[in-house]
Amino acid sequence: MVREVPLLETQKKLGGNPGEFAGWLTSLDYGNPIEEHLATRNAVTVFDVSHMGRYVLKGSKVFEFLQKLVTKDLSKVKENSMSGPVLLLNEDGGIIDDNMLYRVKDDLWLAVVNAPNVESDLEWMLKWREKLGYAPSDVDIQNVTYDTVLIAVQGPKAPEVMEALGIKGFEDLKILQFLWEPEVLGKKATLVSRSGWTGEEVRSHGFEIWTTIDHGKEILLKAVEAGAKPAGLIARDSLRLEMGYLLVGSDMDESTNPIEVRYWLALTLGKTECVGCDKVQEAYEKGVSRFRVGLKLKKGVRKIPRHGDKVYAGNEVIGYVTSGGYSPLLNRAIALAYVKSSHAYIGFKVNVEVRGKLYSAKIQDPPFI
Amino acid sequence: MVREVPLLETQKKLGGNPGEFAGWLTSLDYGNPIEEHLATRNAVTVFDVSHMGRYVLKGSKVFEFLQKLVTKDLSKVKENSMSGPVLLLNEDGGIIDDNMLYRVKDDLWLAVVNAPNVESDLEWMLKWREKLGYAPSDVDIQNVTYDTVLIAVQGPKAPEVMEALGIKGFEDLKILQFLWEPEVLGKKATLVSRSGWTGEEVRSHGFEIWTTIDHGKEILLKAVEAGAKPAGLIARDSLRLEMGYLLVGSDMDESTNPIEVRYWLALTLGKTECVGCDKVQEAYEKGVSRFRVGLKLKKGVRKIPRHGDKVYAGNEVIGYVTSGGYSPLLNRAIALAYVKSSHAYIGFKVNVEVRGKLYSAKIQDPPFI
Amino acid sequence: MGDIVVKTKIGEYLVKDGLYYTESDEWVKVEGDTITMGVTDYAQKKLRYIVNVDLPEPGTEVSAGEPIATLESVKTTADVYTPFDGEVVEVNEELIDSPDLINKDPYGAGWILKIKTSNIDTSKLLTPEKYAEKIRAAEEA
Amino acid sequence: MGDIVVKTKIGEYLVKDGLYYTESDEWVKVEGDTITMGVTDYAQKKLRYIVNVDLPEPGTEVSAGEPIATLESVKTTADVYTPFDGEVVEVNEELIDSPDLINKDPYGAGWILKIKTSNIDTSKLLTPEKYAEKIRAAEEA
Repeated sequence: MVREVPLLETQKKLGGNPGEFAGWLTSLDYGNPIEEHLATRNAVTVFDVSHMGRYVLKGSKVFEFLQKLVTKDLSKVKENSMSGPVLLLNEDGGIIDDNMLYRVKDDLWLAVVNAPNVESDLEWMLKWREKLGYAPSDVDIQNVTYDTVLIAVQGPKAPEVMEALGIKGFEDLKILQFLWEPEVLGKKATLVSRSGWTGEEVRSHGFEIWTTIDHGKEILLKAVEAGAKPAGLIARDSLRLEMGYLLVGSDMDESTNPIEVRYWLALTLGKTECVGCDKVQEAYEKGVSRFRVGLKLKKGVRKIPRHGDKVYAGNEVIGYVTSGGYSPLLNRAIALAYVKSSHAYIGFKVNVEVRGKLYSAKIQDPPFI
Repeated sequence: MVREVPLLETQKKLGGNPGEFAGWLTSLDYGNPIEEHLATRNAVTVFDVSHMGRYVLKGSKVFEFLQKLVTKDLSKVKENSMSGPVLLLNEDGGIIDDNMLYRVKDDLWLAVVNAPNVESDLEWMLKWREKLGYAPSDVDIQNVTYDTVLIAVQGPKAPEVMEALGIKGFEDLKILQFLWEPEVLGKKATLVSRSGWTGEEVRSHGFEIWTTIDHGKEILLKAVEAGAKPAGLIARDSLRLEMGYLLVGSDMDESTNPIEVRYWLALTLGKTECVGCDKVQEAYEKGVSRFRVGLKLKKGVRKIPRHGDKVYAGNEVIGYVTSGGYSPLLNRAIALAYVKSSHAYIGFKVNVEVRGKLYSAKIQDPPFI
Repeated sequence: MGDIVVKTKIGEYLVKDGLYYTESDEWVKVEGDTITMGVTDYAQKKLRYIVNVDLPEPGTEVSAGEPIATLESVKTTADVYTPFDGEVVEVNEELIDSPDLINKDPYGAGWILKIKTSNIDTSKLLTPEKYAEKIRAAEEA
Repeated sequence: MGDIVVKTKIGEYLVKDGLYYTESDEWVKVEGDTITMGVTDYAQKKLRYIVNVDLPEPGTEVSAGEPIATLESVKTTADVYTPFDGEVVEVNEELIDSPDLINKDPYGAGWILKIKTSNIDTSKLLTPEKYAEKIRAAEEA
């Protein structure tokens, strides 16, 4: 079952080439994903990322409930701020998904979840709501994915587009802060945040707008009119890869724990009250047998390591690739991989086998750029 | 037996406070090592580093001989260039010393060795000359440590001092290149190189001058007259620590192998012809149970972890400190440590126990700055 | 006949007249005992942007069904197969620096290589009409 | 008597008149039932530049021979020991921001703390002359 993103027709009008991703039909590129990548780094692009799941959580016990579900201490998340990535774990500490939480008020939080997990994360949350004994009225969870859209404006020139969209106060947003119910093109949107997943939220400027479908259509068209190059999911993938951001399903799943993944950003050390948190602490103290690392191939090498490709130290297989791609900024292939802890030679060279041939690669702690 | 460095009296005239280091009496500071550190980062300092050992190697087989002794492929070292750090290993792959080699010509190389090993490295080289069957005439090794001096001018304003010393052509030196027998203050020196051990050789500018004792005295005085702040070994130690440079005896010794140390800079991967090189390759393929990492304490924390202090993940001891110090640039304590490979949480937090108390520290791959 | 444009729900794919096609989405142009090969518009659109092309050395002997070149795209890696035995006589060197010529002009500047062969058997290949049908079938699956 | 300057091969060390000294290189100034303590010029020169001082809370009960403060220098870490039982009545808060006052003025602005004590026994302490001798002996070893 493939579902079309609500703005697919608008994307096509803008030159989008649709393709399937995680059960959605959406634009994977707009002709040249490398140019879309570079425009994000050097100018400004706009992405329709409505394939991501969106929930609204309301009720007097929402904060307490979420605090019991995710790996980060949410008491440190201020109002009108996002949590940064947080993990949902199974009871063995395996990774179910990484979510982004938005604290509007104590009793009103929003969540963005990964596309493949739109339904399963919700089920999981509902399961835990019951297990933990919360009344649905105290923790009300609505999946608004199919009725809303999420538009990302990314790149150093993003402020010009935000200006053109008539958004007031976006300049004051620090990373992960958001404006609640601001006007965009004269109409109320749900929120505008300083965020993204391209690295531009950290490197320069990246904003995301969460709103209704019709409003989103206007915004997407206006953003392009104001100079943003439309960009698709392939560019989004190469951008996140340059930053070393992890893709659930590819780089991590229920068989990996957050310590192996080195997903420090999503962990509050010592937090024990969430599902699986005890297993994180256990792994942290016990140590792990493998680590996620980055692989940077030699300049000009465009042989792309793909999921499952082997990593070698001399004759020894020391790990395997989980995702790879071409970095336009570095003009070479880069990849994320798991290697044995005993061989996590950050800064040193290993080989990666791509379609039967060995290529020299440097182990690096991402970001790559 | 403590030996005075040849320029000790000159150092004292410049305000030097002598102390012992590795069997030498030399200036450990000139009143305030923190200021000396900062002057190296922000302006220019001059160090008398004559406590380092210096050898001259002559003869038709010198290149071949050295190639069999050290961990880096010397065929890649060009004339008038230094090798960067290279390791002398025992037959088990344990670290005896790190040296710096200078290629003047195929049959004329110089070496700088660490102060504690001035005599022992020489003995080791002579032992191997015999074992490998080289005639002394083909590989002549002279220890010139006691008849020469080494003066290091370090910092972003080092070029001004080099100018004042009347050195021609220093501007064109790239990192690790040297001028052979250039004129300094109108007299011939042995060499002037773009190098140092403070990080300034990489960060901005650092030069070293190898010459005779009397000439060195003039140079030291003139450098100070030209604006260089005299600096001692304590500042030198905090500078190298900020860069994560390793101190033999403290951070590595014959019980450590280069893979554990992560001394990538000193290794040519796959080189097998040197003493101990096979063990390096073996360790590389087999993996290691511990890694050297950096520890960065919280801002403002000045409790200095010292050699032997324990590192913890939760309740688990995961390693120990090999050297620590105060980083004036970061305003906090930093340290080098070994931790179990399974716990080499680069980017994440651990605790370090300093005199019975735990301090939070982030594991980092140096340099710290 | 003329070129065929296969229109599907998610895109349009050009199938050029005067060429033969393979099940593995190559196009083949026959001139005497030499074939010129490339990948189809459909193939390049499925692969998406191509960042690298590995070409064989001219002179290489190749056997029918064997992979003879590799295309590395932002999305995946794909082999190019020869339909006939023969010898590679020329490769498109332009692709080394500009692999995206395959995206820009799959039937023209994006040609991949030429093979000299003694056993051309076009009955093993697809006509434009058959190939267009194949695309339609694949897209509707 | 006056101050003593101990000159050795590698440095000069001031031993101030009117103070008592300890084997562990503290100086002690006695005023009634209160002692003021610091470390000697010799100690600070051996420690070299001091980057951190850990002080006890005023009110802390201390026992003779116990470490009561810690000096962190660029070279090493050293404890300060009290020669007598008593109670810490005052600490030099200036040292928190400027630990190097100990280097700049060990007998003055670099004082460390004051202890109120009921059992002052100066016979357990060294006179300036004895302390100067101790330094000489140590330096010539």
